[in-house]
Amino acid sequence: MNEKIFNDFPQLKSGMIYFDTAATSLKPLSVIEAVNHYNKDLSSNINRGMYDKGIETTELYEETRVKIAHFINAKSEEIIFTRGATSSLNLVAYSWGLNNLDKDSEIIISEQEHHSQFLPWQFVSKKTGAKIKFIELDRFGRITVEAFKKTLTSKTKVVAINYVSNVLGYVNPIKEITELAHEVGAIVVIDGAQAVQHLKVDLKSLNIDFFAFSGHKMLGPTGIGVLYGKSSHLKVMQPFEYGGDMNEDVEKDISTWKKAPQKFEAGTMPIGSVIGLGKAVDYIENLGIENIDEYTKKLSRYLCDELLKLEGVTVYNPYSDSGVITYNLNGIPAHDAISYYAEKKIAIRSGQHCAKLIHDFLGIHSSLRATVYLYNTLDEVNTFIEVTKKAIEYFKEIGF
Amino acid sequence: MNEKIFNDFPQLKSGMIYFDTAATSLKPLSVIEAVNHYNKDLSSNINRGMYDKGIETTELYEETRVKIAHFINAKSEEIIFTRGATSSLNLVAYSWGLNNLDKDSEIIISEQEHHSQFLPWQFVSKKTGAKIKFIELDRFGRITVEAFKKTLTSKTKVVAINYVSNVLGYVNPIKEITELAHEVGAIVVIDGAQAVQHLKVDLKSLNIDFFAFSGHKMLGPTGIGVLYGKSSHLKVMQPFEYGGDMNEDVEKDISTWKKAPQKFEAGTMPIGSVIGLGKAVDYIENLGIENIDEYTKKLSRYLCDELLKLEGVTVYNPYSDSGVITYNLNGIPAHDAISYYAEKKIAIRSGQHCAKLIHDFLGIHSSLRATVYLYNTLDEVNTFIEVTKKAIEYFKEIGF
Amino acid sequence: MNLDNLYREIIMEHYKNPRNKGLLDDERYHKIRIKNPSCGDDITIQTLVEDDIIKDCRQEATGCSISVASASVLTEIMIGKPVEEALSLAENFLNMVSNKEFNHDMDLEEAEVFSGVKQFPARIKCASIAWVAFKDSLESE
Amino acid sequence: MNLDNLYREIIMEHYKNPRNKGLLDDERYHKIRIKNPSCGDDITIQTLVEDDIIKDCRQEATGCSISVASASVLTEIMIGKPVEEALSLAENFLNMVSNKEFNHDMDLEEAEVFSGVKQFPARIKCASIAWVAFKDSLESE
Ligand SMILES: Cc1ncc(COP(=O)(O)O)c(C=O)c1O
Ligand SMILES: Cc1ncc(COP(=O)(O)O)c(C=O)c1O
Repeated sequence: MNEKIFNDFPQLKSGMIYFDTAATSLKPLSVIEAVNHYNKDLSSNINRGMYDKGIETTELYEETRVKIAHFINAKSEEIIFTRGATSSLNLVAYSWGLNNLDKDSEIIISEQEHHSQFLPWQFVSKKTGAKIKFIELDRFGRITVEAFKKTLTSKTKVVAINYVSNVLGYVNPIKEITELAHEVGAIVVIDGAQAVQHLKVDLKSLNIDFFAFSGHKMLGPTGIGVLYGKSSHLKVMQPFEYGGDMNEDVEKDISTWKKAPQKFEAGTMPIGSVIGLGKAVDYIENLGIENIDEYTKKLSRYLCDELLKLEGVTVYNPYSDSGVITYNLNGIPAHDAISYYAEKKIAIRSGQHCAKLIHDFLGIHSSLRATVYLYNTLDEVNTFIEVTKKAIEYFKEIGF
Repeated sequence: MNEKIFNDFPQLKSGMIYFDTAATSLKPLSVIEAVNHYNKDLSSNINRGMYDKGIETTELYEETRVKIAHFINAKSEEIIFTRGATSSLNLVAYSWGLNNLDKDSEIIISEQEHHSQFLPWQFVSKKTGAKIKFIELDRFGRITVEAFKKTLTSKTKVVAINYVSNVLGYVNPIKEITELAHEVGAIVVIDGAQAVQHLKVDLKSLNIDFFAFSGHKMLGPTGIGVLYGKSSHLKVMQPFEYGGDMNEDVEKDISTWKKAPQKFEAGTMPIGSVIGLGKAVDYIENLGIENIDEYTKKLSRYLCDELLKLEGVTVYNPYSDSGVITYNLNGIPAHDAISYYAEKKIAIRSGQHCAKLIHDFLGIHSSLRATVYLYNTLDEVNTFIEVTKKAIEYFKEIGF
Repeated sequence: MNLDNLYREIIMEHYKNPRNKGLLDDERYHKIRIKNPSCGDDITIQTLVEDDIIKDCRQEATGCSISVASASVLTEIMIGKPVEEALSLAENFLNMVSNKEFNHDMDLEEAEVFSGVKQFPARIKCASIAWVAFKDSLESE
Repeated sequence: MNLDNLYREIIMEHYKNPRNKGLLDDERYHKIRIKNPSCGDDITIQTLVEDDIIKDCRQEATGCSISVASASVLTEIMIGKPVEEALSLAENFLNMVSNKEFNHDMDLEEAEVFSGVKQFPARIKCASIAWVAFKDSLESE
C-alpha cells in the first residue's frame, strides 16, 4: 500500500491495525467530505425543492444511482436505495416472497448465509408454508454446483445465497447456479454484501434476479444500501414501505405508485449517505477493483499461510477467496482471545459474525475473524502474526 | 436570532433564505461534526467490536438512545432507531397492524395526514379488511375532539393521526383523543415528525402507544428516525425486518429474538446518523424547546399577518400553531410562483407536500408552503413579503 | 429578470387559450394520463392515428402554465404529422428542454419557445410531461 | 500486562473446574437460559428456593472463561443465602463489573475477583450474564 492510500484513510492515523473490514470498512476522505458537503452546504431534501440547493441535491442523489448502475452493470431504474443490505433482502422477502410463495414452494438456501439473508426467508417460510432446503456444503463449507443440483427441484421458487461468505470468504458459483435455477423457473436472490468490494460484479452477465449490498462495507457511509432488481420483477411487485414520494395518485380508497425505483423509496431517504456512497464507488473504480482484489488476496493468502504455520491455531477457511480468514486459537474461547488482540490495538472480530448456522456446521460456538483490505499492509500482517504467537503463549501461561 | 445561532448553521452563509424546514431542517455544526467524528475517527460497527473504537461507537450510539428517551420522556428500551418517520410508521403498520386487525376493525385517520401515515394504514386496511374512517375536519381543516368522538366506535382499533400537520401547522388535541381512544381499547399512533422540533413532547403524560419522528426535521442528519413504542406492545410484537443482531438463537427451523428495542433493529444501523442525532437533541435542549417554539411562533405569526395584508394571496391556515404557513398567490399555479421565489434565493416549497388529501379538502391542486424556524429572522420574513409582492406584480404583468 | 426566458409571450398565450382541449369518448383514440403528485400537475394526451399519420391530438391539462401551455403547443404541432416524424420531434423536444444534446436543425416550430426551460432545471418536468404522455400514447399502439 | 487484571487465578480455577455444574430435571427449580449470539455464550442458571432461602443453585455454561467462571462463582456464593440478600448481592455485582456506583462495604466474597472486568468494557457482558439469569430466575418465581 502506498503513502497516498494511507493518507486517504484518516482512521489509520491512530495506529490501530484495522482487520475488521468485513464488519464495516474504513472510509476515505472523499466519502467523508461528500457527506460533509451535503450536511454543511446543501442540507436539502430531494425531488421536491425548486431552489438551487434542492436541485443540486437531487442531481447528486440521482448521479449516485447512475454510478451504482454502472458499477454493477445494470440499468439505473433497477437500482433501489435502502437502509442497508438487510433492508434490501427484507424488501425482496416481503414484496416478492410473501406474494409469490405458498406451501408447495421450496426455497434453497445455504448454511453459509448471513442472518440478514437467512432470517427473512425463514420468516417467509413460516408465513407462506414454503419449505426451506439447505445446499449440502462440502467438508470445507463450500457450495458446489453439484450439491446445488441435488437440492433443486421443480418446486424451487427462490434460491437465496451469498456471493461471498462473510465467514469463510468463498466466492460461490452463482452464475452456474443462476442458470440452473432459471431452468426450473426459480428466482435467484444474491447477497452481495461481501462481494462488491472485491469482485467486478456484472449483473447483465450474471443474470440474477435480485442483488443486495451495503454501502458501509465498500468504503461508504452507514445507513445506505442497494437493492438491484430486474425491471421485469420490479414492475409488478408491490411496494414494501409506504409513504411520501413513492406514490402517484392518492385517494381515500385507493392509491397508485410511481414506477421503480421510486416505488420502493418511501419517505425521506438517507440523502447524505447516498451522496457519500457515490464517492465510494469513485474511489474503488479509480483504484480498479481488480487491483484491489489482487492486493487483498495476496495479503490474506500470506496471513493465512503464516497462521497455518503456527501451532495451536485452527484455520477454518484455508482456501478463502477473499480478505476474510476465520480461525481459533485452540482451547481458547474466541472471546478470551480477542481481548488480547484488543489490548494490542488490533481490531479483529470474535463471535458468530451474524452467521450462526455456519458455526453449527463447523461444530464451534464462535470464531475469530481477521479481514484485510486495500488499506492494510504486509507489516500489519506480520505484527498480527507476532501478536497471535504471543497470545497463544500468554493464554497457555495463565492456564488455558 | 443572535449571531451565535447564525454561526452554528453554515448553510446560512450562502445568503439563501431557507424557509423549508418542514421538508428538512438545516444542521448545526455540532451535528455535522459528530457525523464527521464517526466517519473519520471511529468508523466501526456497534455491539460486535471488542476494540476501543468499536466500544466508543457503541457507547455513543446507546447514549443517543438515552438522550432521545429523555427528550420525549420515555424509557430507553422504548426507543427504536429506524430510517425515518416513514419507516417507523411502516413498522407499526406491518408489525402491529397486520397482526391485530381484521374486517371488523376500524382505523381512524384524518385528511391532514402525511402520506407516510396514511398510506401504510391504507395498505393495512386493504390487507386485513379493516375499515378506514376519517375524522370530519372543521372548516379550517382542524381536528376537534368533538368530531373525533363522532368517528370513535367500539370497533375502533387504531387511531392514527399527526401531532402537528405539515401543511396546516395545527397542533392536534392528541391527549384528549388518546384518552377517548383508550376507553374503547384502541391504540393511538402519533406521527410526530412536525412536533418534536416545536413542542415539549411528554410521552408519559400523553400516554400514546406509538410515536414516530425523523432526525432530519429536528436538526439531525438524514437517514435516521425514531419509533417510540410502549414496552407492553413492543414485548409481544413480531419483528418487522429480520437480520443480523436482532436475533437471539438461530436454528434451521426456528429462531428467537432479542428484547426490544434490539428486536427491531436488524442489520447495521445508520450509526453515523444516530450519533449526529444525539447532538441535534443536545442543541435543541440547550436552546430550550419552549424558547424555540416561542421564537418560531412569533416569526410565523408575523409572516402570516403580513401575507394576509397582501391582496391576491390566500392563506389556508391563518391559525397555524407552528412555523408552517401555507398559501397561494391567487390565479398563479404554485409551481409558477415558486420559480419566482427560487430566482430570489428564497427556498419555500410548492406542491402537495406529500399530503394530497388535505389539498382535496381545501379544493386545490397545490400550494406554497413557507416554514420558519429558529435560524430564521424578521429581516428574512420582510424580504420574503417584499418578494411576494413583487411576484404578484410580475405574474400579473406577464398576463396571469 | 431571468424568468422572462421562461415566461415567453406565446407560452402565456397558450396557457390562457389552450388548443385542442377536452377529451373525446372515442375508442379509436389512445389515451395516456400522467400525474405529477409532487406539484399537482395532471395531464392527459389523446391521439388518433390513421395510416401512420396523427389525425388528431387532444389534451386535458391542469397544472402550472408551463405544463398546460406545453400540452397545448404539442397538440397543435403534432396533428397531421407522420408518426415517425412526430416521435423524433418529441424526442428532440425532450432533449432540448432537459439540456441534453439535440438536433438544432430539426424544426420544432412553436415549441421552440420552450428552449428557455433548460435554464430552470426545476421546470424541465413541467415542460416534458405532455410530450412523454404523447410518446407513450403512440407506443401503446 | 493489563490483561492480568482480568485473568485472575481464581477465575481460571473456576473456569477449569466449574462448581455446581449440570442441570437437574426437577420441577421445583426455576431455570433461565441466556444466549449471547454475538459471542456464542450460552448460560443457564437453575435455582431452588425454599422458605425464602436459596437451597440450591446450578449452572450450565459454555462460552469464554469469564462467563463460565462467573456462573460457577455465582452458584457457590448464592447457595444458602436468603433471597433478598442474594438479589442485592447480584445487583451490587452487576454494578461493580459495569463500572457503576456500587456498595463497597457489601461482601461479594469470591466474586470480588471480577472487579477487574470494569476496565474491559467489552467483557462486562461476559461477567454479567449468569448474574442476570440468576436474578431473572428469582423474579420469575
Ligand atoms: C407530518 C409528517 N409525517 C411524516 C413525514 C415523513 O418523514 P420522513 O420523510 O423523514 O420519513 C413528514 C415529512 O416529510 C411529515 O412532515
Ligand atoms: C454476507 C453479508 N450479508 C449481509 C450483511 C448485512 O449487511 P448490513 O448489516 O449492512 O445490513 C452482512 C454484513 O453484516 C454480510 O456480511
